[in-house]
Amino acid sequence: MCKPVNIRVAGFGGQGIMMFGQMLAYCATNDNMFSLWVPSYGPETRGGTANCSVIVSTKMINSPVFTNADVLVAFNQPSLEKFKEMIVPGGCILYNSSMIHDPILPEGVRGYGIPINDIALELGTIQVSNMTMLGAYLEFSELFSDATAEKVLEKYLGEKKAHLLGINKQAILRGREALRALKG
Amino acid sequence: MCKPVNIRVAGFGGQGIMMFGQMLAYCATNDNMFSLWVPSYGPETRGGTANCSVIVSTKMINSPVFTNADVLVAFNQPSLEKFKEMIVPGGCILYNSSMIHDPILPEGVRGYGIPINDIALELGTIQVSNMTMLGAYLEFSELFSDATAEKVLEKYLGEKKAHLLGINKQAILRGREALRALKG
Amino acid sequence: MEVKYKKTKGLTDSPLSYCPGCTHGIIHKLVAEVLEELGVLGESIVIASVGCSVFSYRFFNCDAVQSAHGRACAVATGIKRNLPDHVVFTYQGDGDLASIGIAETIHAANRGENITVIFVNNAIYGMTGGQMAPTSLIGQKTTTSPMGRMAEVHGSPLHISEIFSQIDRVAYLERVSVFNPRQVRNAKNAIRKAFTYQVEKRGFTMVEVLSSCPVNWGMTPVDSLKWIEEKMVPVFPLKVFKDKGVENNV
Amino acid sequence: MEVKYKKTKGLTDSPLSYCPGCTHGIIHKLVAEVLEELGVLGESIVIASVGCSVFSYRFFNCDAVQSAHGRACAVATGIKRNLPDHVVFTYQGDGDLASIGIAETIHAANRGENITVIFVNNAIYGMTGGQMAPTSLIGQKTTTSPMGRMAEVHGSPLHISEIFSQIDRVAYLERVSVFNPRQVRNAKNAIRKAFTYQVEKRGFTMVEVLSSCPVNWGMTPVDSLKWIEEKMVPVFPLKVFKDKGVENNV
Amino acid sequence: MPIKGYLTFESEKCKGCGLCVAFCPVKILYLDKNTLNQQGYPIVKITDPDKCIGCASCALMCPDSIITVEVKN
Amino acid sequence: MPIKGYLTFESEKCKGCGLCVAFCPVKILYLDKNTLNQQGYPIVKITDPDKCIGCASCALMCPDSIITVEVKN
Amino acid sequence: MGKILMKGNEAIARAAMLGGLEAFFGYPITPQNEVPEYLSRYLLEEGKVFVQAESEVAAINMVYGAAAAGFRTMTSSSSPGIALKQEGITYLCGSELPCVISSVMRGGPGLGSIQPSQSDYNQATRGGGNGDYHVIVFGPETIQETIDILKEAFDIADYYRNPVMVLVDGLIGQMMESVDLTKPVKKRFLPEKDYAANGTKNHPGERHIINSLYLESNELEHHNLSLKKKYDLATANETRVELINMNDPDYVIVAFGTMARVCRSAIEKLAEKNIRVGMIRPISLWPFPSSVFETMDAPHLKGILCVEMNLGMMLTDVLVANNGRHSVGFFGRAGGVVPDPDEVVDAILHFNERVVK
Amino acid sequence: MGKILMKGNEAIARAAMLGGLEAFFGYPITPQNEVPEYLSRYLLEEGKVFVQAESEVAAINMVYGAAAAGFRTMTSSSSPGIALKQEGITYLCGSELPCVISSVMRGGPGLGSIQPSQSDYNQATRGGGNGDYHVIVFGPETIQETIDILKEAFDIADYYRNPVMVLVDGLIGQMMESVDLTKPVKKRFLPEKDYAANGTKNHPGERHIINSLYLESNELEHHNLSLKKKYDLATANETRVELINMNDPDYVIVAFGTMARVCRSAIEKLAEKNIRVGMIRPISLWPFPSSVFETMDAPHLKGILCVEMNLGMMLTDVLVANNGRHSVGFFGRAGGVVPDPDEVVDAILHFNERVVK
Ligand SMILES: Cc1ncc(C[n+]2csc(CCOP(=O)(O)OP(=O)(O)O)c2C)c(N)n1
Ligand SMILES: Cc1ncc(C[n+]2csc(CCOP(=O)(O)OP(=O)(O)O)c2C)c(N)n1
Ligand code: SF4
Ligand code: SF4
Ligand code: SF4
Ligand code: SF4
Ligand code: SF4
Ligand code: SF4
Ligand SMILES: [Mg+2]
Ligand SMILES: [Mg+2]
Repeated sequence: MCKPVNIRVAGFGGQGIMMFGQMLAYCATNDNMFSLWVPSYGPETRGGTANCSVIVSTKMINSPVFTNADVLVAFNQPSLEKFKEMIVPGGCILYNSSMIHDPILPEGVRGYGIPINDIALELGTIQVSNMTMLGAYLEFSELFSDATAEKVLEKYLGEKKAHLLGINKQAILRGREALRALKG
Repeated sequence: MCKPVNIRVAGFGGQGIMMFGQMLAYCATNDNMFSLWVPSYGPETRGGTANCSVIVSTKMINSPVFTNADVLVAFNQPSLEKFKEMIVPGGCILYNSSMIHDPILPEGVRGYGIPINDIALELGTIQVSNMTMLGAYLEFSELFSDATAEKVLEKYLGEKKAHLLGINKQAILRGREALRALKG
Repeated sequence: MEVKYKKTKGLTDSPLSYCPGCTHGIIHKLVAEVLEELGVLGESIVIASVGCSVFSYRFFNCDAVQSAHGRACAVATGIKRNLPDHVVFTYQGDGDLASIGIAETIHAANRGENITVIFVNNAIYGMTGGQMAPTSLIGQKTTTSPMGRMAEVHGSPLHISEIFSQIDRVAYLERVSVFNPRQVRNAKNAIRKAFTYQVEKRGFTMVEVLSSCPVNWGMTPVDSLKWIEEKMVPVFPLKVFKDKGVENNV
Repeated sequence: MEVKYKKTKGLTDSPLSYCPGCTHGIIHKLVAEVLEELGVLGESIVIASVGCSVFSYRFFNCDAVQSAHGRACAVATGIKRNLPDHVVFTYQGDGDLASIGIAETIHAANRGENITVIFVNNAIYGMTGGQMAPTSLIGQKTTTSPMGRMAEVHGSPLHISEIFSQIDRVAYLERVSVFNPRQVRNAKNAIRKAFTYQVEKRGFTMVEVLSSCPVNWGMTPVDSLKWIEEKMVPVFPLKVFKDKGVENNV
Repeated sequence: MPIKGYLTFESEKCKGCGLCVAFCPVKILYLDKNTLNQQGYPIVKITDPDKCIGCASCALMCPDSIITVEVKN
Repeated sequence: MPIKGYLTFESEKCKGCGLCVAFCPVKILYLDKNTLNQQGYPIVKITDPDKCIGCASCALMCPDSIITVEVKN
Repeated sequence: MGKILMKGNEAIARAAMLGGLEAFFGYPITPQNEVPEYLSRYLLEEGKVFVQAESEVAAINMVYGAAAAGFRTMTSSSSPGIALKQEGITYLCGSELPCVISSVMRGGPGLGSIQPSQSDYNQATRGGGNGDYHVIVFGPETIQETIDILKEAFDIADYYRNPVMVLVDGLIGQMMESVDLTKPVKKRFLPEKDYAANGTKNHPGERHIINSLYLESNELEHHNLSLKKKYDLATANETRVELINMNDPDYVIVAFGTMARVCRSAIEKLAEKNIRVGMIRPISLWPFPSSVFETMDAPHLKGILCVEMNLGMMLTDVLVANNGRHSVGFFGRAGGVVPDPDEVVDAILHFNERVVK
Repeated sequence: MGKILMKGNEAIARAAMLGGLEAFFGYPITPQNEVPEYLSRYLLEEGKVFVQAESEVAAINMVYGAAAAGFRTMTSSSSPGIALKQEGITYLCGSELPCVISSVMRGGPGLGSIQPSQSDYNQATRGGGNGDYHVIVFGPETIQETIDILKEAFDIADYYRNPVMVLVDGLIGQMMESVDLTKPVKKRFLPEKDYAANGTKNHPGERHIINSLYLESNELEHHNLSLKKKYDLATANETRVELINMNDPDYVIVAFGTMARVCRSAIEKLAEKNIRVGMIRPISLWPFPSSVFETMDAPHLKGILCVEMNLGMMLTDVLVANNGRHSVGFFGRAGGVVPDPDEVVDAILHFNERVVK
């Protein structure tokens, strides 16, 4: 990786957007890479939308802001609409195909729809839809190993939520699988 | 008068120092001269001393502060001691000889002692000692006419204190007389 | 068919910015309904304080002034002294009124400013993400009392209405809540009385409303109402603290 | 021969800056005597507020911190939280405490800061030349209420002790005066109790002392004392508002 | 004849908080988790419109004023 | 034998306020308008020292703590 | 009408009334107490609004309310009191509300003293509120000029919908001088206050909202840029300066307020020594009269001496305005000391020792 | 120890604890809430003092008390909250009390927004308190640098007996970055706090008085001059600046904090276009690193571009430091907008349009 990767993540509040982004940043830190996570914050999150951005890089990160993202991870329709234009040509959009149907994507941008709600519900709880998406992203980007993701996840959940580790790991797995299937 | 006259007035709180100074400034305004009155203010007046300065001039007054006064009007001993050194050579000190006995004055400075407490008490109230001193000052300086002083005094006292006009006028007169006697 | 209930004209079309089930919304509409019913919307000015209700300048269908955090009653004073025949009211949270703004509120009350204060006590700083408020309950976990509020460390919940009951020139003062339909109706009556007294120029009026913050309390909206009833009301009893109209006809 | 009365070691040699006959001086020496008698001068810190008593940092024979106008109780909180075994007290006028500093004082009380507040209520802003205070009496002429205080324009005198009586974590609260020798002795007892409670870590203690301002009231010192007795006491009744030592042994 | 109520919801503004549901005395309201509005909230629906007694408790408790209640005798 | 009081004044600090004078039960204190101290205040004096009962009311009321009272039985 | 003798603070109060003051809110603080004291009598007498607020914070927020409702309003205070008003001032600017603030400076920092000072120059011209805003600040040198500016201040405030501050030191507040209250001042066309929150019955169909909150950065930036336009306009139109003795000077003094008066005396004394000293006297401190430094024609100028009753605050503005053209020196006294003309004379005579690196 | 991912605000809190924080007082305000939230848990856990104050005014005065008693103390806030602290800050300076203030800037004026901004540069470096005083202000660009400075800040505050402010924008407060908490920082010799008001039993025979009141002007001036000496010392010793790419640059950018990071990216992009752009990155904002402008060796310099997330505040310091030597331009975005590197690139490409008059 010679250039920092700029990732935008967006969805409804409650879909685990922030956790998704932070997980990526933690993975980078764990692998001794540089990373930077920037949330959108404040009352607008009360309005029901949430978004954050992540930069992952092998060298010092300079500008913490970017106009053009390499990847958009869209958890719902309004987010897709709001951010899809910022993706660079050759970039990519991962979207929640449980909520976004037949999206119109910008020229030159690949799209992968993962039915994360459905997969999560299959696993037993909608709560893990974000980790399903994470799995898909990890598969797509090939940035971090499963070992890294699992280690970080364990830390993230902490003792209190240790019992959720299994289902979250499963979700990551299922996300990977789904993406792999799409990539073909 | 080609140069502004700088006058410093000082004494105990309660001796009517501020009124003395303001009367001079009012007289100047009345006579279409320029004047400027500067009080010392604030808690130090609580300590028991009061002082103010007055500048009277036929032209616009520039600096409102002066280091060297032409005249010091000292109502008590501490004031005399505190301010006598600021009097220019050739300047003059009017002092309350009811409270200041045999003062040592700076070289080249004339002194006139007027027993204003005694005169005021003779008139019936210590309250008019300041106007006694004013009379002396008016006689000394020849700045303002009796008519001016009386007109200003009348305004100053206002309706509420109109009954005090007579005794205050008398005090001014007696002060003039006392100074005249000294000048001899 | 007869309309039994519909959205009041006292509110604008702007969707409320509150979280799902937050009772700020209920209190908003009660105030708005009262203003509509009294026919005073055209002469009303709301002072929107800083808190989740900061956007109330968008919601109440009347003129509005957004004020600095805690200073709503000072702003109201500035307006009302100049427009004595207008209806001037503040809408303030417990952080705004009971913490940073207690001085301005007490002194407006003490001067007898003829204004109405709607005091929304949800025992927390909602807007900023759930910090402890002066009115937080003992044991209540907040982001700045992570082990729960402890009397010895953080002090006890501040009883605003009890304190204001000691101020001579308060004309009307009641603590109400909105945790069920009956309480909502009571609350509306109190709010109506407060505004009526203002119109009658009787002096300072305040209605303290125990309100919910499902998000920062970490409860469902429905459980939040239960929490008000079961936990808050025992600490903050609902009652009329002052009613000059009853005491003596000032 | 036996010394029946002499100046306390709790005061320094610095002459008091108060006007002749101002009872700030009496209150100073009562506090100083109590500190001396309790043997706590070495561990005491006075917070000198802004008012005529600003120079009290020169007068009390202990460490001293001069604080911003109205903020003495916040400053005291900052000190006491770090030095919980020291004796920390504020000395504040009615402008300082009841007007600009009411928020800081209420919240220190509500947090139960284990400090003592000596509240000198002379119904006027002495230091700045006699403006109306929140505690000025109805009809009282001041430089900013030249026609006398009017309830409808200026509000009513603010009853600080009554208000603070509504705060849970206040451990001791009494209003006293110093208008004759008997009252002076009462006042000293109250002050002693307040400091004793602080030493015993019982919580927030406050003594409101009705005091004179001969200069700005425009009266002789002796008439001023009469005015306290005849005009102020009826409005500000002398009594114990709160005593946790009696209520329950906290 | 008992009073009969008719409800209209401005569903796009519904936040799915469930207060109306909780306070309906005849328990005929529910949140449809399968129908999210544009804001992403499940919207409120009515199981048995005939049972509505038009008491307006639901509307009274709705923080977002999205329920209109009409009644017929 | 009645208690007898002896007073000392730190007169330079006296402000002539008269509170001691007003509260002496036997009325033996007065302000001497003819003796001003350095601050310009009339200082307090005692007319009839023998009558002092050493009650210390004067000292108690003196805001400037300038009176010392000693007593002998 | 003839001249009358008036105390500076009372003149501020009276002039504000002549300028149309409708509502005053203040809290006592020396050395400006005569302002509220005067108004508590005379403003009330005219049936207008006077409220002694519980604090400076409350006072500025009452001003905010009165201005929001469309009234001409003012507060007055001194150094630490102005510090407490900073939040309120930035709110007024952010919500584009007009008002007048009278600031009578004393010594600092902290409680400092109550003696006259100019050490609140930064406080007045740079503020301590948050965000990109400016207060229009005037620093008159006489009571007469204070009056003239105050009479105009409400118009200026209304014109720009922005606070206007009149900044004097305690000496101007406390002293008495002969003044003419009737001197005419510039009038300007002022639009209706069509923003005032005074009830929709006064403007049916349109709600008036006073607000400084713009959560979207783009909206806030738009607001900031529109404020900036206003500030640029004020810079173009409201900059005031007096040039004294600027005909081929050896030195130029820059001073305002009381300090400028003292410098006038010094300049006279220096003239006696055949040293030609001119003076740039900023009357508006914000906007600062930078352009006169550019256009200054002074071929024999040896340097510019900035003289202040502080340790060097306006100096920054002088350095920016001078932009390296001439050598700049500084002389100041602090703590409430008003320098004597002789000290200024001395500073010019030893200009080289005064040059700021 | 390895790096950990940390949110800026939490890093501020943790670093303060590592720097010896003993007592924190604050009031909630976005975007710095994680600072008190973190401390309310971890500071209390260590048996130290955390008090959520009733307001920013109360918080800064609690800090005053804690500092007066000799403890290491801090408060944290954001824009309007800092405005409210101005009186307290000037008191701290006047009484020579050390403390640390963390200021996490949002958009203004007034309530403004909660988006990141640098429009409190004036508020921080010029203050809004009264009197001649200075706060030592640092403006770090990364969370790591924020940590390093905070760890040292209490020492610096103690050394100068003066408040030290760490000024970041909301972005630094809200974002997460990998950091190393264990990086060593400079240690300095610190004398005993022999001024602390902690009871005469701790210093028999000598009363300790904390005070900023000096009624006599001469005494106050003496105090002012001794403060000035201290400030001159801080200017000599605490000025910090990073020079980037300053080898014969075509342009020099001056930027601090987040803005400097954005400019680093812009400089890389400009290098691709063969435009050599250097950067002066002030780390201490007061004292401002003026001297590097004097000693700058840039024979081909076409101009200096000051870039800020405001409408031009540090610009004043740049102009003073530049003193007319080079042409100075400005580029800024307001309202909480963080400019993109491309915008800075563009500003350099069109430098001429950016030159300030
Ligand atoms: C001077 C200032 N301090 C702090 C804040 C941050 N702030 C915004 S809202 C708020 C408190 C909100 O709590 P509350 O008043 O109880 O209202 P709620 O949101 O709970 O309805 C605070 C502290 C601010 N905007 N301004
Ligand atoms: C922030 C601030 N506001 C105002 C003042 C001016 N000021 C000094 S003392 C005082 C009030 C004094 O009144 P009070 O507290 O009743 O004390 P007293 O002098 O009557 O004993 C005021 C308003 C100040 N120093 N600081
Ligand atoms: S944060 Fe709490 S108070 Fe604020 S809108 Fe949400 S639920 Fe209501
Ligand atoms: S002004 Fe009043 S309160 Fe102050 S010292 Fe004098 S008499 Fe006492
Ligand atoms: S009107 Fe009453 S019965 Fe009908 S749905 Fe609403 S709450 Fe239920
Ligand atoms: S109360 Fe209102 S917002 Fe809540 S679920 Fe019912 S209809 Fe929707
Ligand atoms: S001790 Fe008692 S009797 Fe003697 S002078 Fe004093 S007051 Fe009078
Ligand atoms: S009470 Fe004290 S100060 Fe007053 S007159 Fe008597 S001795 Fe003097
Ligand atoms: Mg709340
Ligand atoms: Mg008082």
